[in-house]
Amino acid sequence: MSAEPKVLSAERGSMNGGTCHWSLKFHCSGLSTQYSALFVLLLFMPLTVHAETPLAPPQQLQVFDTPNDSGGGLTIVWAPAPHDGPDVRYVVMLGAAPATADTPPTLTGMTVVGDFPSNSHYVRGAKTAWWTQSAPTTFHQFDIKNGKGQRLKDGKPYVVSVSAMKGAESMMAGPLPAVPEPNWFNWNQINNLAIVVIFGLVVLGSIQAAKRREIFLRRIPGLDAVDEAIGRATELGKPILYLTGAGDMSEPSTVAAAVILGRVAKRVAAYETDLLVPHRDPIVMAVCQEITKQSYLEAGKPDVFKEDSNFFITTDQFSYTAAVDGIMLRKKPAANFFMGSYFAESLLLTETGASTGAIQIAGTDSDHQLPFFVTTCDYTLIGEELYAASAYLSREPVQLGTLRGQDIGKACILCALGLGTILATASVLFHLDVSFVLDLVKDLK
Amino acid sequence: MTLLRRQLPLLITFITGILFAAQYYVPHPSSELMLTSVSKWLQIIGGFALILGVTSLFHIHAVKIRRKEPGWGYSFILYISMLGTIVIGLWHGGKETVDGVATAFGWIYSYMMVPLQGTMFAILAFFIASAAYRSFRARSREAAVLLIAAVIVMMGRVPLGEYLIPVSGDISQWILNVLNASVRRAILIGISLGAVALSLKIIFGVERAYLGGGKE
Amino acid sequence: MTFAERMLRIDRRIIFLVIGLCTLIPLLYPVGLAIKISPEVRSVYDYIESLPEGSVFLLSLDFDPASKPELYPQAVALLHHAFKKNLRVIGMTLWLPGTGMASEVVTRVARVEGKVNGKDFVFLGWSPGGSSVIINMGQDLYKAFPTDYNNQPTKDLDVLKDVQSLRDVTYVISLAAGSTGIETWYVFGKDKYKFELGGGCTGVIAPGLYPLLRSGQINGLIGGLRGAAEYEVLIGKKGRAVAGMDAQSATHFAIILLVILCNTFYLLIRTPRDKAAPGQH
Amino acid sequence: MSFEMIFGAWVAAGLTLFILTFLYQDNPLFKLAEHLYVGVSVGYAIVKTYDTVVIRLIYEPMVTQGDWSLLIPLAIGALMLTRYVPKAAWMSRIAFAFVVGIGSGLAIPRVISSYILKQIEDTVRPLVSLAADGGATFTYDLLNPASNLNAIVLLIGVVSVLFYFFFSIEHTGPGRAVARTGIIFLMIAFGAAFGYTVMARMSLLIGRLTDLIDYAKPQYGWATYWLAALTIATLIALRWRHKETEPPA
Repeated sequence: MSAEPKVLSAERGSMNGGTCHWSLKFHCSGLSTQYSALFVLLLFMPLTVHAETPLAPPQQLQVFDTPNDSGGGLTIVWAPAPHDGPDVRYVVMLGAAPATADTPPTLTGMTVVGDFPSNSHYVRGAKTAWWTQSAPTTFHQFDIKNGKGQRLKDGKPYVVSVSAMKGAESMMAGPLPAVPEPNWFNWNQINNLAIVVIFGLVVLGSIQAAKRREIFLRRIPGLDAVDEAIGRATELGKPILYLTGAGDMSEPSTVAAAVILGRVAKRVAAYETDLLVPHRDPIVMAVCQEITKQSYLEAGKPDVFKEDSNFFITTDQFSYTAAVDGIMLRKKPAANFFMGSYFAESLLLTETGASTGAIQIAGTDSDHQLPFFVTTCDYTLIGEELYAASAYLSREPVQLGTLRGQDIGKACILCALGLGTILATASVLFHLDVSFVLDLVKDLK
Repeated sequence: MTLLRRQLPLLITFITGILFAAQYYVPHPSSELMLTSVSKWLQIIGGFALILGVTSLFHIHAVKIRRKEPGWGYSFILYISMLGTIVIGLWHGGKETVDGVATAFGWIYSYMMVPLQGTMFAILAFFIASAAYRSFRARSREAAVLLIAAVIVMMGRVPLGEYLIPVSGDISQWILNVLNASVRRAILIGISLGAVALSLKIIFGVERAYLGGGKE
Repeated sequence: MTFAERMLRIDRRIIFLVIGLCTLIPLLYPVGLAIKISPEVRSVYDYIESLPEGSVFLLSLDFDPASKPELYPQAVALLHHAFKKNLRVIGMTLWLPGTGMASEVVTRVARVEGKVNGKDFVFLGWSPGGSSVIINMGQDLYKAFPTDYNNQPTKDLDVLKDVQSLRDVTYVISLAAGSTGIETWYVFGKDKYKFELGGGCTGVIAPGLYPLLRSGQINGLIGGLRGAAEYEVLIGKKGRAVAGMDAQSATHFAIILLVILCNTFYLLIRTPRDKAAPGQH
Repeated sequence: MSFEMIFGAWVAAGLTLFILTFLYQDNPLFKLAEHLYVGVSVGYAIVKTYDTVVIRLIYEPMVTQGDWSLLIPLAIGALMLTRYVPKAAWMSRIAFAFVVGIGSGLAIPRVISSYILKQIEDTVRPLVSLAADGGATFTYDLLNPASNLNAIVLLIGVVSVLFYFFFSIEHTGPGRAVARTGIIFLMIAFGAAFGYTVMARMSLLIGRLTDLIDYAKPQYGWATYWLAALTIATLIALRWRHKETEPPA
């Protein structure tokens, strides 16, 4: 664990040498909302121990810095009690710790930060994984967080108390001190990191394997059509339009679109067809200029390369669309490629393209725009197929191996889905706790 | 020197990639601070990149005007509207309203940008209809399924449809909430594997096409 | 070329014309098709109905001109209702680009209902800070908005008499086109200052807000143009949204009709060769 | 009504109609509106970039708060401009490397969190529910997305579509059946999303048309009518001239 929680258990004795177990009886009913003032008042009232009531102070109370957080949080856990039920409430109070360690903490100046029925707020209900839980799952857990008028300062000591209340009766444990602190690692997300590492190794491993032997690749119709489209443009002596989408260079789909542009440009160069690549993002434009230049070089046609084939229009969504539609209507490209991420402009582009009779090939990971591409383009690369496209076009071992790695990843996810469903069903049928497995595939923060 | 040219960009990608992947796992405020400041950095770099873009735009249209290509007059209009907006915008310090009163820059926004944008967007209403007419044909089983689902959901969304076929509202809710959700989920999982694999390859320098270097 | 073939290759401009007319005609001459009122819209209406005269009603118009088609009619309907019930109306916005439009709608509806600025209603305008504006208003409304949109000091306004902070507001409705809106008002406002909260939103973000409705975090939700139309029906003032719903019905059915027609023509000309041809995928 | 509002209404109505002529065919009015739009939007972007980047992100923090760490992005940004100097052009790659590296790094854990783990978490559900008496029961209410029947449908959908995306195995035998199911699911989802979007798109058109109807009112000087007449006349004139100049086929 990143930071050993500073635990001071009520069982092990608190600062003033003993736990304060107070049982209080009060006869005024209208006060229930004004806890803080009330408790100050109660300090001066005679305390009587109530023996016959089953109400007991919270046991095994622990207060510590909330682990795996960015600071400003305290976590309180305590054992469940036999009296837990809808009519018993737990009240959590927070206050600043006394200036010197010798002074016993008092209830003066403490405020109520939590008030809830005693059959709620359990460790198992808190959104943490089993490997970061600091108490058994049946224990109560309450987190004091920043926000809602509450400001906990990191590094500053606080005291926290928890009382069980039933009607007018109250039993308190604490106050116990603790210091909120920020942590350097979120252990709840270790499963995420593990997936990154394992998947990374799988991908690198399958790339190595692909360098040694051939890997089968199923047919992707849209990609077979790329050559056909370029060929037709050459025959008709018309240009080819290639769009890289709305994303910037930090989006993987844009990178994929740029990589595919490289493959397409290489073939276009071989045929000496005109290429038009209007852009919305200047950085993507600059990168694509480099890529196109390189492709023409590799195709042995550096002399036909035009710097202007990649050009910038505007960053604005719809004026870009208007301009590209204008290009489609005036230059009548024979083939339109739409790769990368798209928003509402997708249909405005593809419908105009369809009206000019161009062959249209789309590839996007914007799932919300897929319906429009599928209905208006001749071929559509759906989702992950966009990422498969560069492998398909290049047949390089590195790309093929990556695809293989992705397939292995999908197989693992399918297994996780199957196994998870079986376990979840079993847990209902046989009343089992399967969180030790299911937590592994949970997105915990 | 060539080593520097080739390896330095790859090294930078590696370091920044690892650093910002690791940032996710660190809840400490300083990691949050790193993220916010680097997002500001990226905005600044994007600002410089805009110079590249505008230069390209200027160049393309300057060529058109110089060569008196067909439609060069429009390039002229583009220049004037761009320069006009810049001058007026800078004059008002980039503010659309000052003390609740719209500036000339605000006027350009409300009476030019907004209607132009809104109308381009609204053209979708026409295109969605013509796209439906062209492609919703029962050419195959898949196409038939697509068309039926679309018609049911369309029925379920308007009063007249609910009036004619009362159950269409419920069916379209079910299709959207269950069937559509499952497909979206599967697509998202597939995409993310592709995106993560690509990002990993970039960080480890296996994929370097984006540098335009090819197999240099 | 047979008739069916010709119809399949129909000039798409004819389709455009059909869609254009199907939208324009109902807007000019609304029919007012019966609209089923959904419970989430009714609960907003019922809550406003139940408010006593002079209660403080805050309408936050958190959208920009891009979402005007859907949210503007909602604002009009809600304002009509609130003014009819003689509530004290406070208008404001958390979205800077929407300020002018928000001010326009509040003053326009108020004029129609014969209400006086400063006495029956006020438009506070926009203040920077997003969610922190709500927190500031919860502490002291006059610190968050020292003056209203017309630069009148808010302290002197009749409409804000006895209103110190959000705690004195009875009902808040946020008309939201995005994430700064209903959720923000819930998290930073309702949770703490204990007013009742309702919402209105664009059709696109509505599905994401239903969880809030189910858990009671908002007491009602007006979704998209459809929601606005339902509200217009409830207050008995059929306006743009109802006309818009007629247009919606007309265009939807025009499209469905077109699809049916094109399939009929398609089946007519389909030859065995075509049958064997695979679909797109 | 103020002059700028009336003038604004005329400009807005005119530009709206000019863009709509695009539905008829490409014509000078659309070209005019298109180029005006591109020009204004680039100008707007430049002004906004100046305001946010130059003033708020660079000038204010550096000069008033002395935050000199901003020299780093300034330098990286400047590297991008080396593209204009052929000898130093390679240095612009450093800037690309920086941007792409950050993007890739940021993407990996976040994508896994929200698109893989979160999606698996939501798909893994028990296929039976806990009954009131503590036993197991099967809920089959289709309208409740959380019912057991829907959990099964959801699982079938996710598995079959995910299977469709396998690239390195041939879709034959039982695999073919699964992939076909996946395609059917895909098509239903696409159809539904298409149908769902129709409403939102129609609202946009309704919004534009209500604006045009507003501008047709006398207080705006019947702007829409005059401009619509002008637009149609121009289109007819253009058509006529086009016929004149075009040689007979």
